Formats: sequence, structure tokens, C-alpha cells
Amino acid sequence: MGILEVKGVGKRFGGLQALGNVNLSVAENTVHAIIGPNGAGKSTLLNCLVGKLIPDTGSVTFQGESVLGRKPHEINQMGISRVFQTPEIFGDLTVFENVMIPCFAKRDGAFRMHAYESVKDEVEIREKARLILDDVNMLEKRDMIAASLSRGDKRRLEMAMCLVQEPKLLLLDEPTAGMARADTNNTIDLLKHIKATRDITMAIIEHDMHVVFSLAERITVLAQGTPLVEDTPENIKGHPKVKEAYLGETQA
Amino acid sequence: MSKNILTRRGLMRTGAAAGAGLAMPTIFTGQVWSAAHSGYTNAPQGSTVTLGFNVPQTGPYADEGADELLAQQLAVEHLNGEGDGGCLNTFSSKALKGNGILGKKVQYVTGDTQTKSDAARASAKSMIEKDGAIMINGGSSSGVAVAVQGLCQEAGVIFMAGLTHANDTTGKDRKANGFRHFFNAYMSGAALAPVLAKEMGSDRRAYHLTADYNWGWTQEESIVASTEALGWETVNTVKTPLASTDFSSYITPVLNSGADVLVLNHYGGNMVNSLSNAIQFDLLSKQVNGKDFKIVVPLYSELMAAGAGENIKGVLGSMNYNWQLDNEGSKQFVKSFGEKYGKPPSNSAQTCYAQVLLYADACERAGTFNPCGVAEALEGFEFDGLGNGKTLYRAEDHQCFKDVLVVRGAENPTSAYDTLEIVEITPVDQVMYAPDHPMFGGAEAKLGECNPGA
Amino acid sequence: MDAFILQILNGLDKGSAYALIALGLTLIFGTLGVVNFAHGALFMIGAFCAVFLQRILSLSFLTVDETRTDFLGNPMKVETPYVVDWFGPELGNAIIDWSVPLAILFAIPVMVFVGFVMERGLIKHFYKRPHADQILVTFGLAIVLQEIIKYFYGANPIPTPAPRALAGAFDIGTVIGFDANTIIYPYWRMIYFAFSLIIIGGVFGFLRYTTFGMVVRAGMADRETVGMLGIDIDRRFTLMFGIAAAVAGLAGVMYTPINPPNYHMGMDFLVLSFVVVVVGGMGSLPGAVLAGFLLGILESFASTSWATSALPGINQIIIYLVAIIVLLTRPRGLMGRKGVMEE
Amino acid sequence: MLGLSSKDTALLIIVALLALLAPVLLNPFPEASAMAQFNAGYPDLMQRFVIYGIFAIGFNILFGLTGYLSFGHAAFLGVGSYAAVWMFKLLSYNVVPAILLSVVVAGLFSVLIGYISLRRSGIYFSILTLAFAQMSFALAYSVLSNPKFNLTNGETGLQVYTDDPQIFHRAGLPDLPHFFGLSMRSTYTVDMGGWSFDFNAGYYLCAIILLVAFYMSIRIFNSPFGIMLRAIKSNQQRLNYTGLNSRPYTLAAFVISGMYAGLAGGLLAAMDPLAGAERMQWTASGEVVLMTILGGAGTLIGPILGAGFIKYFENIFSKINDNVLHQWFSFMPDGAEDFLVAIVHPFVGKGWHLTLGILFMLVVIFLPGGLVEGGQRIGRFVFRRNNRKGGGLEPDAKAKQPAE
Repeated sequence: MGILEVKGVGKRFGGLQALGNVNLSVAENTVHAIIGPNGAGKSTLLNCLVGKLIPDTGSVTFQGESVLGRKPHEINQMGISRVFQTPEIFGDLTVFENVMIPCFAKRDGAFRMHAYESVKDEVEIREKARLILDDVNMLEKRDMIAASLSRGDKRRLEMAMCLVQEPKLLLLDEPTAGMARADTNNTIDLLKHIKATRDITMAIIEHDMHVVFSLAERITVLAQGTPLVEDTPENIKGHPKVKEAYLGETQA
Repeated sequence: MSKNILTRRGLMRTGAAAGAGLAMPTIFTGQVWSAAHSGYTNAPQGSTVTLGFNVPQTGPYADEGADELLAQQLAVEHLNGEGDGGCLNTFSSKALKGNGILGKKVQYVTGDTQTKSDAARASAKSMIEKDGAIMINGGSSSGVAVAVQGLCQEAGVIFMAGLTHANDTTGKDRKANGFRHFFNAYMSGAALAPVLAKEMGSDRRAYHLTADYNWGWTQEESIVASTEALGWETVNTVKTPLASTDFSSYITPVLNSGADVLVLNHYGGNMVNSLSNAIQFDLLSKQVNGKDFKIVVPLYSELMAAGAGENIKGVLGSMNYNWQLDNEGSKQFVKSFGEKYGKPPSNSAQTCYAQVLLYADACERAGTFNPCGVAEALEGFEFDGLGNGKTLYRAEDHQCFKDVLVVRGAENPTSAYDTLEIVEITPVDQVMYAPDHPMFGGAEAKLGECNPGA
Repeated sequence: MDAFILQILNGLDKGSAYALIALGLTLIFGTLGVVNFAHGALFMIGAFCAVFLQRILSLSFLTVDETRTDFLGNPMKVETPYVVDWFGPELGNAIIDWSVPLAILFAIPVMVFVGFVMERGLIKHFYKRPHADQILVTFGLAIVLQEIIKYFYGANPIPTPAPRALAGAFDIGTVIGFDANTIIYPYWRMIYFAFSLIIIGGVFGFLRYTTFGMVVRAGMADRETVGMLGIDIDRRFTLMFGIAAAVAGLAGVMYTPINPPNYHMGMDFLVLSFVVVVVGGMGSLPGAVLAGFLLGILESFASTSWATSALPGINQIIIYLVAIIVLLTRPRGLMGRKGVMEE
Repeated sequence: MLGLSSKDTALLIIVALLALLAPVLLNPFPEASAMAQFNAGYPDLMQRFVIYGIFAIGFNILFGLTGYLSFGHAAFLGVGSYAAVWMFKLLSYNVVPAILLSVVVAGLFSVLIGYISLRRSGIYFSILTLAFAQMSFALAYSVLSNPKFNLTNGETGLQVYTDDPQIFHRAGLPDLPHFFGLSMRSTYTVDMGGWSFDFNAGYYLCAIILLVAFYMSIRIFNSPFGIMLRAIKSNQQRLNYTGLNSRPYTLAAFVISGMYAGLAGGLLAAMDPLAGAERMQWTASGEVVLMTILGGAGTLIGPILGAGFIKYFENIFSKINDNVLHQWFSFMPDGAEDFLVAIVHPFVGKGWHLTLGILFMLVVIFLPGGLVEGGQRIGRFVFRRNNRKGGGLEPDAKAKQPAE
């Protein structure tokens, strides 16, 4: 039984069947990639996992608990963090403040004024933030305003913001979209480093096969809203159905 | 724009007493040094005395405020012996000599009430605290008048109200330091009623549209009382929000209500729009209960008449003063005002002019600027020659009693200035009431003690 | 029943003004993404186009009439308008009488020009600025415009009546089978309603059936994409601003016989028109029109005696109450699109 | 000091000095000089500067930090004023219970309105707050002042009458708002040479409260709570995916700023015991928006500057009439004098709205960050001239260091 279980999930938008009967199981401590041609329903699936969309049918459970009907912030508290296609960071704040916010959020996410919190607590939080910035190699940029960072650095920062929460599952939505090859390789290295240094499960949605085959331990191929195949990278590489799906796309 | 060569050159603020670090506590600030020595707020020093003219300069009543300001400037000129002397020539009291007040040259400061009670108090305070004004004059709404009157009472200066028509100003909100020359809603009702009976008969059915705030309510109350006393029936009284611009949804119910008279207890922009809307619906050409439909606007002003244009033809209302009044004071005032500004004065201009002269005269007669002395001189003062004919400043509530004009929109005006014609001059006896009249706060309404400030 | 029909008519009539103003506001917001607080001022300037034309047509020369005296007892100076002198009293007075309808022709070029100048001179520089800045600068502009008008025309309302032939009211009741004198409605208000329908229809038709309109609609949906197609969307948007200004201006011109215009009439309508736009849904043209008429009708019914006796003061707050209820039940107004103005 | 960074401490000290010395600083011109017209150091205006400063500081906590633009904050100011005057009417003229109650009532009122309005964001939030405020105004102006249930006294404004209960009022206490016997209107006037300075008790009460309010605002800005609020403005989506529900934070900010507004309203009533309904009108709400943006939204000192700017215009420029103009230019030859007066005339006195409108536009067009940015630009200009060789300045925003 995987850490994330998706069973029979379907979602319609008006007349369009975006997802139809998706079954997926992500095993703990693996890197699981979800690939597929444009319009295959990858993003819709991801949005169903984080509570932005509610599927019409099926169930999604995380560590045995259903995530359906919960709000994004509640799902996050269960231990799921998300990295967006375009890095979503607090552009007006400094890098350090960006990382401090998830620290304050902690696991319970309860509302606190945090205005006169005990000093000990604050020292702890700052230390934690410092460590994670060090981990993603951003420590010297800690006082920069986040919006002024390069694309690659914004991605690093976003990762740091997710990681500082020590999530059990990290969802990555095309983490290298729009990046130059060098930045892409850096990101791959970063993800490998992350995977190597902690117990974490990753689910990656990706277009770039280079990224997928560098990282993934298992791959699910989506086409027209349904899973086509699920297998190891080696087996996926030469799979005829996969070729067909992608070729079909290029011919259209 | 007009200006006055003599005053503008001479207008320099009096120097404060020189001397280092002299500190003294007072309750109300202003020219404290003299306060400590004379026993009242802002006692004039040196050779000048400062009056504060607080009128709306922005907002919908800005034009009315501008007119009041012109009249006040004219009054200052006359007090200082400039120009043709105006009503100093006709005023029954001969205390004023045209040499300022008590020998001190009169100068003035101005403020903008914005027709908001908050802003009006702020500008009055500024004139009292910063400029050392000894009295505040003017304004064009009852809310402002009551608010500023309260302030002047606390500050210890005299308040001479401008245009304020609600009963409350000299009713439940009367103050020892406040004085009103303008007439009020009760007087409008009392003056209009006999004319209405004469023109329309005594078995009319009236429908009231009333601006939904304090002045509107007292106006409606007064008119309803005096018309019902005639035998009229009140079909309905409907409150309209002050912010209304289109009154069609209030006018249409009148059509089939069985009423044959529409009373518009509105003022300013409300009145211009509600009357225009009523005319659009052809109310005046209707026949109801076998009678011609009529519209009544209890409180008229020249600016409203100008705004409503031809729609006022044949519509009855009341006024405090009209330049067409034929008496010595009025003729003199119209001549002075008209020659200087090229137009006849409005009724709010006349009130403000008269108030300045009355204040100055009271100072002369009292021999002091002390508000308590001035108030005493004004209380029970009978005078003539300021345009309204014989007038009494009643001691009990500081309300002026004089004849009230009933006017009607002229059918064939010859110029922009005679769009209203005087129908009747209701003698003062008919609009008299007891100081403890229930519409004026009853027996509980008290002036309180005169407050000189320091 | 007659009272009901009358209030529906009142509502449609009020709604016409709301819908026209909201339509222009939405055009500007939808195409340019600018929150224009000066839109009420455009309405007011339109109204003063009528005042201006009336004054121009009434320009007079003075002759002294010795037989009459003015208020000071001097011989009276009689004003004779030039048009009366040129065209004779009959035609001349008729021209002055018809100054409001004539002002429509006059106002269109003036308002388009004002719109152009506003967009090119000021608004253009604010496309990329936060909405708060747009609100502030257009609010400042609104104050400046109305103070300029006040400087020249004073604060008092100025009567600008409808032509005599169109004054008075029509007895609709007799036509549809009611007693005489039960349902009468002023001609000019009916004209205003018809006029607003024509303008609304014209704007929708223009957007629907012209290529220009199609590009603009595409631009409203997705500005960047249309820009990428190599279409100079900016110039079209400038013209759109001119059209929106003209719509507001015409609404103002036609409104003058209903209520005499004054310098702050724009501010009186400003808050209300924003409420209308938001209730309709930011950026939705049909929404703006629908909400305009809806709120007009609700306002009319709320001011009836039975409504105010059931709920005292309901006529004061109905518009706001409806706005709150609509926004809480339909998050983006009646017909709003997702994601517009929510950041 | 006081848990502030050295930069913020310096700012607080500067504001404290400005506030305490305002009676002197605002009266730079001798009484008798023509320029005395521009003096602003009289108690009423100084009180207004400070009170509207508090109002704008509070508004800035909501708008400057979270980016939620409320168009209805005047309602809280008005409610605060009404609460304070009712305390005067029922208890006594002592300002302490009045101010406390005004804060509490405004707080409760803002919980109610905030809870509903914050269900929406962007312009929908703005219109909801506007709608609530306009409703409050309409109710206060007429409906709630009917003779049967007179809560607000309508257009005249709520005021204290001699027949009010005032159960704790004792003989010997001033018949005006007072702080345990010290009348808010008592003033020490110091005459020095041609100058005259008013040191007013009410002003100093307001100034001390302003300093406390300002200190709390600095604390909020720098606290983790403040960072959280800025995060809401910056990227609400990310905040949600960070496991935080933003609603309690926005509501807290809304209520805090509503309480600031109530405090300002209570102080207004304490300085001048009258509460007018116009205080709640949308134009009054718009005014605080203008103050905040004009001064610099999201900055600490900006709102105070903006408030001072607008109130100065309202009270000083509106009083310059033609008479005063002629007096200023009287040294010129007659023709030139009349010409100058004619030029200046439309912009002062009854034309003060025009000047204010033009200045709004100029500030927004050329100083997007408000007056604070103007100050920074001047500072940078001077700094650059002194350090030609020293390379460029770092962007100002970078200077915001987390306090450690």
C-alpha cells in the first residue's frame, strides 16, 4: 500500500472528460513521475490531490486518510507540499522571511498572532530557516527580495519553503519548465540531493524526459485522462503504447 | 470679483504681546494674554477686532455660501465707514458710527463649513483658536448651525446663525451664546396656512414628501399641524433619503393617492430635483377631487428657484426676506448690495448682513465685546431698518420675530431676479409662539448660562 | 396594479442611467483593466455639454429698454439672443428650446476627444500600476474636473429643460386599458429609456458584428494573446476609451432634462455605478446592464410606502443590501468571470 | 530599545520629538507676519493631525500589509465617536472610559463586518466594505435618529445635553471632556518675541496615544504576524499551500485596524464632544485611503505624513480668501498685485479642493510610493552627491533586514 492512493478518480469540465478513472499508487520513499502529452490531465490530477479541485468520482487517500473535501491548507498540514510550475514565492519579502513563514506555519497551522512569541521558539525557527537555506545553497542570498532572484534561485527558494515543513510527500509540477539546460541540470542535482538527504516521497509531473529518466523510480503515463501504463523507467522507454501516445500527439 | 482698497491694505494681524516666556493656563485658547486680563475669550487687542465668517465654500451649497460671504464683506465695509454706509443709514439703533466697533477697525477671517457639522466645527475652531475671532457668523444648514452653536457656547464666543430653518436651532438646541435672525419651520407653517386656505380652500388633501433628516421632520411637523388646523387632511407623509437624486418613485404614488396638494419638505438640490420631477409628471395640470392640483414648497430660496427654472411657476412657498420688499431698510440694502455686486441680495445674504450689523450694534450698546454683555444687549432688542421691518430678538430663545413672506413662482418674470413674487406679508403676530412650545423642546429647553470663555 | 406598473417604469428609467454609466465603466475596465473613478466626472461633463450648448445658443446682446427698470431702478438692459436676432423669434427660440437634443450631436465629438486625451495623457501610464494607484489618480482627476466645472458654472443646479414639445407626460393607462390619469409617464423619461436601449444595443452590436469589436472582445478575454497576433491592440483600446467616454457623456446629456445638472452629479453616481458594476460582475457587459436595471427596479420598489412601513429605512440601504447579498451568494457578481480583480 | 531595531528606534524617537515639539514646529512664522496664515500650530488642527494619523496608521496595517483595500473604515471611526459621546452622556466627561469603549465597540463592529466582507477579496471586498459603511451612514443620518429611538441625533450630530444622566459627573469637574479633571481644552500659551505657542492638554493626550499606536504598529510590522500579513499581500496562493488559512490573519488585521479607527473616533469625540454622521460617509473612508496611499502605503511613517498633508490643506488652504491674497501681494504694484491675486485665486479658499486634486494626481503620477518615496528620492539625491565615487546605492527595499 502506497503513501498516496488514488482510486477511480474522474473529473469533468462541462462536456470535457478531463480525468476518467485514474488509479495510482505512490510508494513511500520513491520518486514517482507522471508523464503524458499535453491535455492528458496531469495538472487536473495534481489539482485534485492538493484540494484545489474536487474530483467528481473516486477517492484520494494519503497515509490512509482521505484528502477529498479538505482545503489546500489542511491538506498541506497532512504532510503534502507542492512546488508550482512557475515558482510561487512571496515576491515582496526577503528570502529569509520567505522561509520563515512555513516555519511559523508548523504542522498544525493554527492561527497565532506570533507577535510576542517566546524568544526560545524564535531562535529555533530562525536556526531551522538558516539550515534549510544552507541546504539549498541560498544562504548568502538570504536578505535579497525574493522577486529579484533568478528563475533558478526562485525554484530553489520554493523548494526550501516546502522542505522546511518536512513534508512526507512533495508534489512537483514541471519543476524545470522554461529553464535553460544548465538550470535544469542544477535542479536535477538539487532534487537528487534532497532525495538523498531525507526520507521523502516525490511525485513529479514532467514534460522533459531527461528530467524524468534522471530521477524517477517509477513512471505513470497518462493519456486522455486515463493511465496508460505504469512501470519502471527502463520498461517505459521502449513501451509501444507510450510511443503511440506521444507520436499521436506530434502527428495531430 | 470685488475688492476693497482700504481694507486690504490695512489688514494686518495685530501683534501679540511681546515678552518672553509668559505662560498662563486658560480653558479655551486664542489670544490668551488678553483673555487673562479681560475675562473673556479672544478679547480684541490693539486697534482691530476680528469676526469669523463660517460659510459653505465647497459642496452643493457653495453658491449660497459665496452670497453670504459677499453680504458679510459688505457689512464689514459699512461698519468701517466705507462704501455708502448701507443699512447704517436706516437702522433704528444709531449706536454704530461707521468707525468700526467700539472704535476698533473690523477685519474678518473666513472658513469653509463644507455643510458638514464636523468640518464646520473644525473651521470655527480654527478661526477662534488661531485667528482670535470674537464671533462666528453664517452657515447654510441647521445641522451645521446647531453644531457650531454648541461649539461657540463651549468656547465663549457669540454665534450669529446664518441660514438655519429647523425649529431646533432656537428650540431644544438653543444656547445662551447663539442667536438666530432667520425664521423657522414653525413660522413657515403659520405664515403659509392662511394663504393656502385663501388660495386653495380649506378641504384639501395633502401628500408630503419629506427629506429624511432632522430639518425635514420639523418642517413636516409644522406644516402638517398648521394645515390640519385649517381643516386639511394629510393623506400621507413619505420620507425620502437625503442622497436621493431621482424622485420619480416617490412622485408616482402621489398620482393615485387621492391627494390634491403635494408638499415638498425639501431644501437645496433635493427640492430642485423633486419639484422638477413632479412637474415632469404633469401634476400641476391634473384635476383631483374636482380641484386643480397644487404644489407647495414651504422653504424657498433664490438659488433653488434659479435651479428649478420654469418649474417653480405658480408654486407657493415662504421666505425670510426678498429683495422686492418695499421698506426703507430693504431698499437701502438692495441698493448697496446691487451697486457693489451687480445683483440683488438673496435672503440668506440679507440674514448674514443683518446679523453682522446686529452684533456690532449690540457691542456698541453694551460697551464691550464680552459675549455676556453682547448677549444681554441683544436679548429683547427691538429694531427696524435692516430690511425685514419691525423685528424683535426674543430674550427667552434668541429667536428673531418679524413678518414672514409668502412667495410664489412668477408666471412672467422680466429678469433672472424676479422669478419669485411676494404674495403676502404675514404679520409677525400670526407666526408668534410661546418659548416653551412643544415643537421647540417644551419647558425643558433652556438657554443655559452665557459663557464668556475665560 | 397601476402603482406596480408605475414603479416598474420608474425602475427601468433609473436603471437606464445606471446601466449606461456601468456599461462605460465596464468597457474601460474590461478592455484596459483600469478602475476609472473619473467615470462619473465624464457623465457630468456630458451633462455640461448640454449646459454649454444652451449657453452658447442663448448668447445675447444687450439693448436698453427705457420703459422698464431693473432692480436698482436703472433702465433695464434687455438680453436678446443672437440666434433670435438672426433667425427671427420663432426659429431662434425653437433652436434654444431644442438645445438638449442638439447637444447630443455636439457631445459625441467632445466626449470622444476628452476620452482620447484622458487615455493618452494619463490613463495609458497606469496600465501596469496597481489598482489602488489607478483609483487614486482617477479620483484626483475627478475632483479636478468637477472643480473646474464649478469654477465656471457655480455649484447651483442649472435648469436645462427638455424641448417644450417633449415636456409633459403621456397617459399610458388609457392605451393599455386603465382609467385615465392612473398611469401617466413623462415623455422625456420614456425617451431616455429608449435612448439607453439604443445605445446599449449599439455598443453590443458594435462589439459583436464588427471586426474591430471582435478584436476588442478577444482583447478583453486575453490581452496578451491578441497582442502576440501582431494586432495593435493599444490603439483600438484608446478608441474604446473614447467610446466609453461618449456613452457616459450621452447618458449625461440626456439626463439633464430629468434633473438639472450640477457639478457634483458625477460623484453622486460614482459609488452607485461601482456597486452596479460589481453586482453585475466585474468585466461583464451584459452583467452591468442587467444589474443596472435590476437595481433600478429594486430601488423603486423599496421606496414605496409599503416597503418602508415594513422595513423602515429600507429605501436608504436597499442598493447596498442587495450588493452584499449578491456578493455573498454569487462570489463574482451576477455574470462575472473568474479571477478578475480578485488579487 | 523596546524590542525594536536601531533603525526603528530612531524612527520612533524622531516621531516622538516631532509630536512633542509640534506646537513649536508648526508655528514657524511670527504672529504678526503675513506668513502666519500658514501656521498650523493651534490645538484643533494639531489634534486632527495626530488623530487622523492614528486612523491612517491603523488603516495601513490592513491595506499596507495585507493589500485588502477597505472602503468602509470611516464607519469604525464614526462608531467609535458615537460610543465615546454616549459614555459622556451616560457616565461623565472623563475621556478614559469613553476612549476605551470606543475601541471596544469599533472592534466588535469590525469583527462583524470583517467576518462577512473577508469572504471575498479584491474589489469585491472593497465594495462589500463600502456597502456596509454606506448603510451605516444612511442609518446613522436618518433612521437611527428618529424621535422614538434616537441613537445618533442625525445631521446635527450626537452631543451632550444638560439633562443627560452623567451619573459620575461631580461639581468642580470641567463641563467638557477631561482626563481626571484636566480639561482637554486647557492650554498653556507661551509668548516669545513675535511668536506664540499653544501647549494644549488634549493635544498631548492624543500625541502620547499616537506614540503608543505608532510603537505598536512598528511591532506589528516587524513581528512574525506582520510578515504573515505581508505574505498574504504577496502571494495568498502560496500561503494556502504552506498550510496556513489566511482568513484569521486578515480578520485579525481588519479588527486591529478597525480598533485603531475606533480609537481615532473616540479621540475626536474626546477633543470635541460631538459625533456627526458625515464621519461615516464614503468620502471619509476615501479620505483615509488617500492619506495612506499619498503618504506611502506599507511604510511606517507614510500614513502619518499623508494625514498631515490632507488635513493641512483642508484647514489652512480653505481659509485663504481674496482679502488675504491682496495682503500678501500688497507690496507689488497695483496691476501686478491684481494679476497675481487672479492667478492664485482659483486654487485657494473655496478652490482648495482643486489644489488637493491636482496634488493627488502629481503625487501618484510622479511618486508611486507616496511622500515617503519623495523623501527617499531627495535623500538619495543628496547621498549620491556626497558619494559620487562610492558606487550606487543598494535598493531601499534591501535595507529591510530581519531583526536579529
